[in-house]
Amino acid sequence: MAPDGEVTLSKDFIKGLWKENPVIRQILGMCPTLAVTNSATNGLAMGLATTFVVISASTIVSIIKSLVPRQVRIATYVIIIASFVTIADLFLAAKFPSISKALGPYVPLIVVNCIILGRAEAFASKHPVHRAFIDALGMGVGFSWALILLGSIRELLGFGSIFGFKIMGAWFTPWIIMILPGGAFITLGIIIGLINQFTGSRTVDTSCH
Amino acid sequence: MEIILIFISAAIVNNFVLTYFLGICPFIGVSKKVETALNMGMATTFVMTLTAAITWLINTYILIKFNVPFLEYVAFIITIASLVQLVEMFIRKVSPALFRALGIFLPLITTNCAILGLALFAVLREYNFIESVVFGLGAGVGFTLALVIMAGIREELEFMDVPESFKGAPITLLIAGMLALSFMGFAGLLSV
Amino acid sequence: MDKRIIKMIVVLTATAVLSGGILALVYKKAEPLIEANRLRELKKAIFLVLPEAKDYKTVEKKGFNIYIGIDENGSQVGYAFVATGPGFQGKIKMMVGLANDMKTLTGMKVLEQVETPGLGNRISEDTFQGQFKGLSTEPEITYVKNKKPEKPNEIQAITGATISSKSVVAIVNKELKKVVKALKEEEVEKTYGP
Amino acid sequence: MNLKTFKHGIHPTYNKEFTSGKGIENCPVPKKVIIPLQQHIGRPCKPLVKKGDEVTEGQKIGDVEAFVSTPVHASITGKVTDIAPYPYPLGGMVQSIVIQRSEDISDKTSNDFNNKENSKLDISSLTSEDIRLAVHSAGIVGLGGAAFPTHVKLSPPENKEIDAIIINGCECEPYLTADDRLMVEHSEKILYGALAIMKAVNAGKIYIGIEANKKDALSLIKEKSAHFKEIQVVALQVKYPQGAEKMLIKAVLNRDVPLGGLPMDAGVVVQNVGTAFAAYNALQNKKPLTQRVVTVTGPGITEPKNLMVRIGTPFSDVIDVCGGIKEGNKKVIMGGPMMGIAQSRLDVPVIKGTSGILVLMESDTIRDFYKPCIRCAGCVDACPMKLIPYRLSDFGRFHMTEEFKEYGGMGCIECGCCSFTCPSNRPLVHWIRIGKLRLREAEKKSA
Amino acid sequence: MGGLGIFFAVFLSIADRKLAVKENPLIEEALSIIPGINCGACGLPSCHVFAERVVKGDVPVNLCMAGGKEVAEKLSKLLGIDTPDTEKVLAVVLCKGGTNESVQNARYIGEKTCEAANIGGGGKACIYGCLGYGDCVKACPFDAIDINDNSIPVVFYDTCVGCGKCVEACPRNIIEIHPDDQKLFVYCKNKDKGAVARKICKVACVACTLCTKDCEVEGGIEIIDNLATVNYSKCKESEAATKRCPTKCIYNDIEKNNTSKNFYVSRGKKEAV
Amino acid sequence: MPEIKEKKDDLLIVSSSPHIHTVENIPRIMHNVILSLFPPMGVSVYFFGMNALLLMLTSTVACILTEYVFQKGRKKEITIGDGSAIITGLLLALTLPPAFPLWAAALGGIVAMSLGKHIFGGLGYNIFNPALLGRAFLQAAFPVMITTWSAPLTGSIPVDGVTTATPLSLMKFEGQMTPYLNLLFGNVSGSLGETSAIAILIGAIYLLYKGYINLRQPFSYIGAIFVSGGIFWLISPDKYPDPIFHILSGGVMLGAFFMVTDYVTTPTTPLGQWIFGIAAGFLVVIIRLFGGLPEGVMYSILLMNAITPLLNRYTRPKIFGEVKVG
Repeated sequence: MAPDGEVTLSKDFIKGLWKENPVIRQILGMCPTLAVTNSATNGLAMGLATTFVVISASTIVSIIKSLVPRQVRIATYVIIIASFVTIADLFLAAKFPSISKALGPYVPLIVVNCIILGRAEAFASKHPVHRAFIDALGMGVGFSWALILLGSIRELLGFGSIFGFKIMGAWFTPWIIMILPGGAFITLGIIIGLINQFTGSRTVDTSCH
Repeated sequence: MEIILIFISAAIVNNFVLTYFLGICPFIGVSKKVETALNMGMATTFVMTLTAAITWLINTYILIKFNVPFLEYVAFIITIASLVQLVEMFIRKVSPALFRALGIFLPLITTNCAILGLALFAVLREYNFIESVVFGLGAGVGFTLALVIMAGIREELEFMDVPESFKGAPITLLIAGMLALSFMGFAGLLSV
Repeated sequence: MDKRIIKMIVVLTATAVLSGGILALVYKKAEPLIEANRLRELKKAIFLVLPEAKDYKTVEKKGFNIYIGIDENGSQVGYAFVATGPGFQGKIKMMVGLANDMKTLTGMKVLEQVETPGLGNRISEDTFQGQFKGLSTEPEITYVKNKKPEKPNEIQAITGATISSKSVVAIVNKELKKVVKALKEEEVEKTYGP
Repeated sequence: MNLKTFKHGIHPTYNKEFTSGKGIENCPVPKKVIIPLQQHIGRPCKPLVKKGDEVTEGQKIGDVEAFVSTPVHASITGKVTDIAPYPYPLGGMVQSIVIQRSEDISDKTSNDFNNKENSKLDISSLTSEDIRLAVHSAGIVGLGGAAFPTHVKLSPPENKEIDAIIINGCECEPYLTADDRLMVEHSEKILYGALAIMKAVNAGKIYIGIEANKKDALSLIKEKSAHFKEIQVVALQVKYPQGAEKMLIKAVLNRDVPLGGLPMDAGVVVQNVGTAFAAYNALQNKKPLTQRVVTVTGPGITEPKNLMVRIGTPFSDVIDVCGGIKEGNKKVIMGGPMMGIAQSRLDVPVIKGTSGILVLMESDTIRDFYKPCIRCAGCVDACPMKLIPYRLSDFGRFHMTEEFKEYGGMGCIECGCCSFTCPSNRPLVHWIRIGKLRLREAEKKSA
Repeated sequence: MGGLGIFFAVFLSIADRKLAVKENPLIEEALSIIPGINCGACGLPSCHVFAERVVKGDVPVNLCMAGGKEVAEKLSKLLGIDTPDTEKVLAVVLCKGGTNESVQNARYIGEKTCEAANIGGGGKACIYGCLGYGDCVKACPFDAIDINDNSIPVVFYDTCVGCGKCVEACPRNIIEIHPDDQKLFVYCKNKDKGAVARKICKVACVACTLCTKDCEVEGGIEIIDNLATVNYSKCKESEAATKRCPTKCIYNDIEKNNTSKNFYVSRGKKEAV
Repeated sequence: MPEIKEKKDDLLIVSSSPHIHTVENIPRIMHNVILSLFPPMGVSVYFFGMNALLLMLTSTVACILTEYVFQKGRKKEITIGDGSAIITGLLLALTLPPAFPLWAAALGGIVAMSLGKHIFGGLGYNIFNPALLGRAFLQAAFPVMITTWSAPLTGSIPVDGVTTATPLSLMKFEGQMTPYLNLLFGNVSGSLGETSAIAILIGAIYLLYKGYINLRQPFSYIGAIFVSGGIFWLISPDKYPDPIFHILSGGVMLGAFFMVTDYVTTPTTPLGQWIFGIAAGFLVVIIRLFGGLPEGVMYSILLMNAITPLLNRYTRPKIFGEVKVG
């Protein structure tokens, strides 16, 4: 059973990275994905914040799953998630005020990020703690890399830099649209479309449940 | 005058979906048919207006009074979740027909970030009660507008020859981007 | 009430109380830090618009928080205040520094703005903000386009972002008037006070 | 001259010059006729003869079993050689009676249908019941192409008051000249036939609608009808589909036939000039409908002609009379180029609804490719029913029956204006037909 | 602050008690059992609706055509009810008159779908036979049918679940759904008289009545409208009846054995039977 | 055994009616539109010189290449010959400032064709006017470049090789009017093809004469601008420009005859076309007078493009003989 368990764990982790990537495959958590990714740094920060919340929430949910009656399941989860989001928010404001300012009201909106409730509901509430943890980690990392990718592309074209480092020379005229809402939608649309094109798969039409 | 400006600003100029990226999930998920989009939009508008009112009350009379601002998120999300369920129950009781039309969308609204976003924005902008409600209404109308326009376009997509890999979410995102580009025409409309 | 419902209430209450408690703890730890961050930002901005100031004190007048800059000798070097108003796309918030004579600006720094990136948001750039240093406030500040300013009360607008530039000027003018009025009244009170 | 017309419609190239100047000739009597037992809208007939029977011209060989049905008659004298399903110009196979010509009859047997002598018909002595009966037993159907039993049109329900008759002399389909020639050569007979029809439904007024490009017919009919005060000749704009019932009524009387309704719902009965002519023959000469004028024309025909053809004559015989078909890929169409039906074989018989046999070369009929719709709205501006053809066609194509119904797809009269006008060459009518079929199936299923 | 927590807790529990979450976890499980391709063969709008209704007991567990017997068993196990007998059903294409066998009367120009061609005149002399434009292929949600080189559809019996989408799509009604145990088929739908049918297609039923005589069961095959018709209530298979057919249009259990998808693909679209 | 006819050429052709077809086809329409664009193109070269020509060439070539790449990649028929890509390229160039960098114009062409057209499936499927979408993209991406106008080579404004303001921004930011005659002939600064009202009218009259466009949309569009602009002018003649200035300045003329009349992206029903024109015209005036930008033609048309599907849906004409039941 032991080797099997390991296989399952790594699978739990890997699937969030690619096969069930929340952004690219499941089109979940779109608000932060689009709103904060005008730079790679912001994408990273949002990714980390979300990863923190999803891991904490999933773990706690998995621990207390047998205690919670079904009827108040969602409500309890929501409280737990909101609490962790508050913690993350306070932490950012205390330690990284500039990032906190850049992410603005999108940090609290992690509460309604479907990924978190979705993982708590669909996975953590049904599986043991270690698996829930790994699953959440996978999802968080998957979410983060998608955000960083999006943020990098937008930052590169919009400012000529990535993570604040100038990449493009002086000849480069920044495409301001990439930092605007329109650019966010278009870039993500193209990324998902191209990934589908090359992997020959299609995005599942989902919406938050 | 201020009130009208808040309304137009929330509905058109600073459209929640197209400039703040709020409510993207339902925007992508429930915009396949104009009729459903309209119903969803109306349900959301209703909940938004109600939320704006109630969260204002909670913020002013509980959070600020007891000096517990850190409970803001917890309080708001629970308020919204309960509100949606109450509305659902209420509609089911009062008008079964309306429930059939709107009911299926109600659970979706809970996790609509536009609603929580609305509550947070209203606090952030220090709106008073009336302003909050108008802001909620405007945001709801703006959400409905974007949703219905998108649904109209997506109905047309049925007949189109979109590349296979761009069908579904990618093309919807691209259209949203184009809509956002078009809505940029309204930029600066209210500040001159 | 059957057992299930009791259990429900107990679980929910416990969760809420627990989360409330934890949050309160975290908040207690974080709050001073956040407040310190805020003050540091504020101080940085004040010192930026009042370059000679080494310290400041806050006075409240007619609903305004006015920061009075003090140099190392303890003498007053000028006033700083926060001016807020509508820009092209949303609120613009800036710190404005005013010399003791209340007729010259000692500096301006944009604190918050959501202007178009790459265009309107260039109001935060030093080339634009720097123009306000030493700007005469009488007569009203105005802006010119596509040419160098000639008069002491003129600034050059950013190409392609006339409205943002215009908004900044308008906000400064409007708020300045209010602040100066408030300060003058204060002086009157000081001199002929009861 | 202020010509009347309807809204929308198209202006195709008419190409009537192939046959417009050519008088109606008698088609030689064929060696064999195939007479389908259903040549009309409604129930098929029941054969009255059996294999081996001798029949004479004009003898009733198939009788009705229902009200909406008309009898069929032998068009030549001879022997019944087969009663079996035979190919039918409207598609598929239909139970038909095959008659082999008697040996004692020559090709050139006189054809009194084409008798130019004008004898007057005494209408005053006839009752409306007489007229209806005569029309019915003569097997007359609408000769414009739809082949709706005429006696049914002449028997409106009690609650429907008919105040006007419109005689349709538009012949708006390109190429066809059968009605035109009939009007020129038999104007008086048509007028008497029209008067009889008017009497049958107790209407007070006859309007004869003729498109302005048929100048001879127009002036002749005007002149001949001058002394009938109840007859008014209306010159109409040259436009397709001017001859469609609803459009004709709109143009002549400015009345709208309700959607899904019949002309009688607007108080009108519309009859083709050919029908009026047939009615005259039935009343005056007691002749059943065994012959009709057929325009044999088109770029693929060696010698285009207007012919008086016996019902049941195979297309190949008729075409041979006109010198045969030219070499090359071609399309043989029964009827006009807009609404006619392409034939897959030439052994199909001429039936009562055959107004023309049109042979187009492949180059005249470009239809093999289509491009995306560019929403030029040309079809919207062409549709005489004011539908949205480009959208309806998509609904039809993608089987969206509910939307098809909502957009009024059943109102389509399949006139072909939209397909004709489409710059992307899209087969709009074809797709709308699919939609109609699907909708009918769906409704049948749910009923 | 703790009080606030209690307030919310009580408020929520009251609210929650009044509107207890109604989503039955069974539905989710049922949903994971059924194939979930939303084919609609069950007549319900989506697999989710089916899951809901089946859990409620509104619809029988064997309604899911795509899932077949296996799913029905799993579902009934889940719901704790007996499995009703589900027969495996399959689609059968009842025409073999492809381009090699049947006479072409005319050249059809226009939209290349069976549905359009059927209205537009087709071109094939046989007005009952397969048009060969593959509407059934497009309709099949399982990729279990394809048009072979002879312009006749081939069903892959290892993939077909008998959902009946192809039957709906075929404008000439030559595809039928039959239970697995029915083996004897007349692969023709032509109702023309023998002499006519013979002229237009090599493999048309000419109503010669030989099969009716050879069939072991009296009345197992009848000639109806010039067409041999198997009476399945009496006869499900008969090798003898197929032996003397002059046009070879009646077969007993030949297709199902050799038409698997792999077989077909390996033969490179050549005629599979 | 029946004989199987092998020679298909002998067979008669069957197809669904109608059997004849108009001579019009897509390339013919498109080529005529290109022809009608010659007057504004000529005027722009006259006033703005070689760079105007290069701009048109660049964006057109970019459009054609993009179309080719997409159609090749999707294994579809290559339809460059039908001229629609050329029209998009030309229209895009005609809305750009004369001194616009060529590489950016090429980028605009690529965006116009890929995002504006081929992502939806190509000709006939796009929701937004591709040229305008490309332009909106450029406007959002390079707001400074696209609002940097050079003066015409000949004309009333003295040539000093530096940038000047367009009549609209002169009006909006400086309160200066430009003489009508200059607006008519085009010796003012502005986008390549927008400056000369007369040249555009010549092209438009050709299209009207040929029957490829109808007057509903241009008329309602210009009419709505005239009326709503006039109302504001009457309210405050000092603050707002007069309606004739509105019509002659900026992209109104080009938009009215070449973009509001675009087949694909505007309504197909007569009522829808009227509403489209009126609403777009109204939006132009609102954006010009109250918005942050001096010009609103592009955004007005794009916004109305977005609701065109809804307009088509809700403005179906009454079917002949249809009785509307309440």
